[in-house]
Amino acid sequence: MAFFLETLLGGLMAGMLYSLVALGFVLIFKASGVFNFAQGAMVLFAALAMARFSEWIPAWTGLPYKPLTDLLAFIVAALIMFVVAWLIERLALRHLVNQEATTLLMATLGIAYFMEGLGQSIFGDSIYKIDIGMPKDPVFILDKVFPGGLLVNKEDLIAAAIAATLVALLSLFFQETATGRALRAVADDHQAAQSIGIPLNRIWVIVWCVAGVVALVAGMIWGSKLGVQFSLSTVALRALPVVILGGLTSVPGAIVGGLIIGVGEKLSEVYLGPFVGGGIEIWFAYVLALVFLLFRPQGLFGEKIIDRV
Amino acid sequence: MNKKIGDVILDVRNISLRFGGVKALTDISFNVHEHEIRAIIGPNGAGKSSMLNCINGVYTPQQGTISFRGKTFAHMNSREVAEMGVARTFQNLALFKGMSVLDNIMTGRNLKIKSNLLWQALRLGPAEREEIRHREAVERIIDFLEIQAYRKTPVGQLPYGLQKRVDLGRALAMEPQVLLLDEPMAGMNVEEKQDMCRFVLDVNDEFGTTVVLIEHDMSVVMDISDRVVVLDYGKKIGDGTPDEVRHNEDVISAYLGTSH
Amino acid sequence: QAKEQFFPLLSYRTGPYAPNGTPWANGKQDYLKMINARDGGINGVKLTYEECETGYATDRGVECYERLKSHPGVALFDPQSTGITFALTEKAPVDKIPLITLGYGLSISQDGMAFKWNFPLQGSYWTGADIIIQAIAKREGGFDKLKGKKIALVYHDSPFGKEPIPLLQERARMNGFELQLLPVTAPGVEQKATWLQVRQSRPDYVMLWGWGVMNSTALKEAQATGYPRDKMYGVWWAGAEPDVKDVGEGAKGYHALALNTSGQQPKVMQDILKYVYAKGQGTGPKDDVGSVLYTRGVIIQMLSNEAVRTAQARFGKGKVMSGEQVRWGLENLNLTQAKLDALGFNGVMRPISTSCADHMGSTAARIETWDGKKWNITSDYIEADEQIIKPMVKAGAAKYLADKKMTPRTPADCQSEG
Amino acid sequence: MDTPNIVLNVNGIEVIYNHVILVLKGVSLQVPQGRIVAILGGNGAGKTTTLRAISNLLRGERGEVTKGSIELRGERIENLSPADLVQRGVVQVMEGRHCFAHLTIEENLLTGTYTRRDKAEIAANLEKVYNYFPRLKTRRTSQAAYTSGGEQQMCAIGRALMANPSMVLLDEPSMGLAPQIVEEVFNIVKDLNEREKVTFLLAEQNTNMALKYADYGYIMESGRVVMDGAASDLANNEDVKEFYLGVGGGERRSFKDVKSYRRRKRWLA
Amino acid sequence: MLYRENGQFKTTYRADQQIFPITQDRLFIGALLLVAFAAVPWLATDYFFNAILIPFLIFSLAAVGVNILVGYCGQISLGSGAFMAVGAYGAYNFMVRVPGMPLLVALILGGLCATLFGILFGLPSLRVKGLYLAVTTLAAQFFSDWMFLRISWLTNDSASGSVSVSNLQVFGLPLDSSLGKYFFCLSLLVVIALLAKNLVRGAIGREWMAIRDMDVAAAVIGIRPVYAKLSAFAVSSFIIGVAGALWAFVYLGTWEPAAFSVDQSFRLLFMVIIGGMGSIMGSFFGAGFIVILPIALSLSLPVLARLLGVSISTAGISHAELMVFGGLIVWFLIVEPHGLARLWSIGKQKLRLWPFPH
Ligand SMILES: Nc1ncnc2c1ncn2[C@@H]1O[C@H](COP(=O)(O)OP(=O)(O)OP(=O)(O)O)[C@@H](O)[C@H]1O
Ligand SMILES: Nc1ncnc2c1ncn2[C@@H]1O[C@H](COP(=O)(O)OP(=O)(O)OP(=O)(O)O)[C@@H](O)[C@H]1O
Ligand SMILES: [Mg+2]
Ligand SMILES: [Mg+2]
Repeated sequence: MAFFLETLLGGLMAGMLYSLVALGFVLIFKASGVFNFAQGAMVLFAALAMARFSEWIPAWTGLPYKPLTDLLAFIVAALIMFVVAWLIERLALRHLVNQEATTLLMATLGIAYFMEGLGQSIFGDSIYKIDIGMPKDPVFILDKVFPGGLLVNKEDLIAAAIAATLVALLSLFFQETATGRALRAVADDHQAAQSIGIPLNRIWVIVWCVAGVVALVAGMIWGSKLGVQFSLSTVALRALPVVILGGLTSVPGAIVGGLIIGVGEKLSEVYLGPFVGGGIEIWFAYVLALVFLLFRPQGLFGEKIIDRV
Repeated sequence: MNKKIGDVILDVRNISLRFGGVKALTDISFNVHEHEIRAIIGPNGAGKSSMLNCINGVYTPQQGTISFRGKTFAHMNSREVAEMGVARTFQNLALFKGMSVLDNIMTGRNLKIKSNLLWQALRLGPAEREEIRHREAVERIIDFLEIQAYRKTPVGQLPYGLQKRVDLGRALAMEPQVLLLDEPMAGMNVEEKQDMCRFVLDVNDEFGTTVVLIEHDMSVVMDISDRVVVLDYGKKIGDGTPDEVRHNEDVISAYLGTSH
Repeated sequence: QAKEQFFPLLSYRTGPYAPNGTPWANGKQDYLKMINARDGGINGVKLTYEECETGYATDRGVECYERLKSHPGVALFDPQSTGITFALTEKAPVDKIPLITLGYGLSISQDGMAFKWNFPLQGSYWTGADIIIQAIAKREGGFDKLKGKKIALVYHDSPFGKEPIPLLQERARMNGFELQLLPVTAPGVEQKATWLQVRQSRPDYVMLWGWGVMNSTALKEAQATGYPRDKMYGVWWAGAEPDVKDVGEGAKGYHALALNTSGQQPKVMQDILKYVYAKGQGTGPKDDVGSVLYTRGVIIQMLSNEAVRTAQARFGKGKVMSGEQVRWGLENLNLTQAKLDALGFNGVMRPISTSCADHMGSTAARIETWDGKKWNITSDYIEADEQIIKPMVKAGAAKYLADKKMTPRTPADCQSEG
Repeated sequence: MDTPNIVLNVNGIEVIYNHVILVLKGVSLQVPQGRIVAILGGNGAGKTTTLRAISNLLRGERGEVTKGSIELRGERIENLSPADLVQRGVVQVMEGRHCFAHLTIEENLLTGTYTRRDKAEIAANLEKVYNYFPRLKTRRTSQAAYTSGGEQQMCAIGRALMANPSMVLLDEPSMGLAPQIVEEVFNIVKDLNEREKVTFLLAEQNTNMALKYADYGYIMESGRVVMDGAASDLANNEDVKEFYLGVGGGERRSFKDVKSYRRRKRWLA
Repeated sequence: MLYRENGQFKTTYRADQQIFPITQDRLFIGALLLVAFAAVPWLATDYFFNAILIPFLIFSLAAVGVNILVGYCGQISLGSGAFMAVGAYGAYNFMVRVPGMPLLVALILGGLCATLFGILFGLPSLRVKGLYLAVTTLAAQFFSDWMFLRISWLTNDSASGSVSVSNLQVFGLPLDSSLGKYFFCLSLLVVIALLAKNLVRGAIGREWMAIRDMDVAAAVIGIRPVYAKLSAFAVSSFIIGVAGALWAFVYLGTWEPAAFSVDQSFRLLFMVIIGGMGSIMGSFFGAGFIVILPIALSLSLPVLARLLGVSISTAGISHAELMVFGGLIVWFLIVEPHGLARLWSIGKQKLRLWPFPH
């Protein structure tokens, strides 16, 4: 029982971490109809920037106080992500207004390559460390109830709290503000949005900036877990089932999807895995998402896919 | 006029259709005789397109039945309807955007193609002959609609009016017994409407195709249709010959206004 | 034509394994540069090289191989990846170019009678696994103490990670311990479930058979689930700085196999610093010189060079060797301690001597332990158990030959190589 | 015709789609302040293309203006973004409705106020549009994709009006609308034109209506302007009567008798 | 006025329905085939065959398969790597388990295995659409990765999960020279591409495109979405499966599941989108672009750097390669979102108008 609960908890935490990455996908999709495959690369890029500046800033300025230099590094990294967002809009998206979803998807893949190359040539391709003082050692709760207690991870708890906060903020933003409405309009029809005066260019820069910051937060947390290095970009692949299960257009869906996928894949690996040789969690996550989609093709909270004649 | 109006070919009985709280159709009944041109008119959102969608199997009405040549269905599946010989055009153009005019119209003949996948891959003998046979039929339609010049143009690049013609061509390629037309003349000027009317009348005359027509241009409706159904917010408020409808008080107040 | 011996360098400086691939590739390149600068090559034959980026992908590796294999004076290939090794194993015999796979590749290719062109120098996964079990047994106080113990293998879910399994199963049968297999999907960024299982089944030891990000993630998860790091033993591909550096203190006590030492003290490293870095020609950052994987790269290149030197001694000093001749050199390596010292590798590695039948040359490794800041060697050399490995290699090689409908080399073939 | 200020001056523009398809071959037209100008012409004449060129929506269709100039109140606007134009008060109602499918009718209308900040003004505008089109009010909470064709058309027009434009480009506003709504739309146009001095440029197939309400008309054929003149003059032109109004030779001919001999248009000679 | 269709009147529909109705096109293709079959073997070096031409041919074949599904039927798939793997391991099993199994038959059987797998993972497409479907096809990808690692029966109980084939023969001739492999792949490609072209311009091809463009309208004219989608999955995965088997047998020789990883799926999708969705010709362009460009970059960037006198580290060059590759993808999409094939046809259209610009 204790072990089941631990697995469950572990799954929930892992799920929250996925949601953090998934959020970036949802944000851009919801606001521009672009399925941004570069999200993984953005996470990597942002984390690299953060990791390197948190080394460089103390070296350059001699500031001793670590939280302060970390904060500075975060700010610099965020600014860099703004520049990246601006460049992506200027150089790529602007010229691809009103193109089909596949074309845009492809373009984001090109952007992903570019950013992987650029990130590693600016910031280096070794393993770097982000140490924002997240506690690494386990804590045991409820040791009265269960022998040995229940293992939880403080680091995961903090990460989950950050993810939840971000989601809450972004949900609010999308819900009723005029800009949120405009973003959804853009996702539906680029041309019509332009025709009524929504400045696509500016909107896209804003959205990509926000996505950049979300990527930075995700990169910071995942980076402090995994170390900052190329493989960080592959966490995107683990976040994809979360995105579609929750619905491509739903911010809260990213959280719920994350929780379901996290719990589902951990339970399956732990309880089913041993019978089939293990290593099933990744495809199980996708199959789980697929099963949900068979019942709701637009994901749990996604907007209904409209086909009408 | 020496057209022979035949028996009832399509009989719609007590159809009701709701979407959540919206009552798109409420207890609608009407019939269509063979060879006639039957118009459906009514204000925007009256449920005209929904009616066609029900006949077509795109929507499933909550109540009511539809009979086709005496066979009665509660719900029809699109393919069955197509196999029975019902074709239609769409209000919001539903052409296959990535394909050429020729290919679009050729899809209309897909039901009639018999050769299997392997033969099609080899494209030898019978498969090729079959393809050519259908091509000839489609070329006749292209000639008839006077769109020869655009045969190989992707339909997405055609102006709106020509797209409507291709839509009609695709429906005609099915050699339908009943043709459902959803606002075929919207977005056309008088000259083009005349063309379109000519196509519809020719099909009706020469092949005896029954036509169900939705149209907002009253002069067209009054001129070419044999009988008219009038819908208003999901209810039927009139049914009869153009002249009867024109003088129906309900219809005038709900739809025609005073100027007609 | 200039006298140049050419070394194609397959490497990966991009992709998920770049942090590990880069120092390895740097070591090889720096050693070549150093030999050219210090000795003017091998007996006057200049050493040239070209690097080709594989990104750890098999198909790109094959393309690199095809591109570089017909370069004049090509000596040998070091594919730097298990997958590429597999693909090249089919091609090398046709092109008559030897492959060296130091510490990786197919374990059965140790058998030179079956695998004429493959050289898993210094160790294979089977020897590695065996050494770890021995080390654990020693710690427990004898093989009989292993009975009833539980050892988990947390492995990279790929041929690389699966290679040791047959040996471990054999060992488990012999020594009566229980083997738990826990695969981790590549690249290994998510291991929560794996470590929950470890926590549940509480194995006495965990063997870590990972590469790249999988290693550091495993250590962090071990920390997060409270599994004692000093009960963890990693293969030599899980025992370099990138694997532990950013875990830092959290990995304290973790053990791994060591094929070589690390550090800048050995003479060869000093020479590299002096002849290459001091002139600003270093391939990577100076601080990385002497790191574990860097040192391994240097060793690989040194062994390649020595194979050429050995071949030259037989086929003509100062000549450019063909692939076949280098192969002979690889098969007749004899690096005694004295020779290693002379080469500047004192204490770095074990003497090695190969033969026609044995393409590995040395089956010993030590254990190193991470103290939170650096790796320390904490054991003597442990020899893998011939008794177990030999029959397995023989059987495996025989099956391989049978599947391919090939016959083994004859002893005459060993002699007649010219 | 006395010429008040020209707001919009299109000067010999050429438009090419996809780098190869030449569609407009030198189109010039002027729209005076506070007037209603109609562009008439058959299918494929290039009306939509002209409007897209003016509102700078060509790029998304992979078209470009290669020659000529477009001036709004004396300012060249070819390089402005569509949003800039809306800022300057020019709004287009696109052909084919283009409502935002996932947004409700009301949200659709509200997106139209993106450039407006004044809350009271927005509320008033919304009220105004609901007054014009009561049908929209009853369907305000439905997603646009699930409303009927005509409702979507009303929504598209209403959305443009929400921006309080000074000039509206209307592409086939009457398409798919029931007769009394068509009349209503044109009344709205007239009303806005007279009371709020909004300028209109409309491409329209319903020539009858267009000429009745417009001040001036241009007739396009295959990418060129072939005729222009005051609306009343055009309405009396024999060709226009025959081909656009369907009343050639005096009285309206029934659509039933269309198989008669077809006369060639004079300007195609 | 070199390239004109004017004056070439077709007197029969048969003539009009040829694959290449324009004489110049026919000549061009004929010349291309002549070059491929006769001239290239004389000119190409071993490296060219092994590292460029053979991968190009095999990926072209796979891209044709992916294009049928993605480009023609509109079902975006990221599971193509899995279909390749199933083809490869399927053919492998027939090879090693059935004595005397001819290579060609094994390839076809491998393709059929992929077909079954494709249909199975195509079933969700009946309900799930668009990007949702694209992501769920990754299930096929990760499942196959796992399956071939875990189910040792499929790899003939090879301990490590890597398998190999050798002594390949076609009609009794050994398939060991680069030239032989080249001809083998080329012939298979030409035949399959021709069959695929026939399919896509025939009735079933129109059904696929109809489903892609507007599925509700397609249903109304009597096209069964189930049949159209599943047949696209079947045909496409068959072709991809054969390509996968070729990739394993002819190019790699020995392989592990990672040879068909998710990267391969992405690469195939790239090829189709960059080359041109819904164009068989585009598959070739796309394969050329994706196979050849990275190689060309890795060959030319160091030279370029030397010419410019900048010294970039080897790692720097690898990163620059990534950046240039990514940049070029975006640039091509901006120039022509419909892919290289569309660029090609615009080029032809210009040639047709030549010397007039429009
Ligand atoms: N995106 C496009 N790509 C290529 N050609 C196009 C494109 N859009 C329009 N065209 C071509 O431009 C010409 C003019 O089209 P346009 O839509 O401007 O006509 P229109 O006058 O608005 O016609 P309608 O009354 O039918 O709407 C047509 O021949 C059409 O084929
Ligand atoms: N799929 C649907 N979901 C929800 N409501 C729908 C759906 N289809 C139609 N409706 C509603 O049903 C009503 C009737 O629509 P329909 O399209 O049949 O009207 P119509 O008579 O064709 O009008 P128009 O002349 O404007 O085309 C409308 O109010 C519409 O919003
Ligand atoms: Mg309708
Ligand atoms: Mg138009």
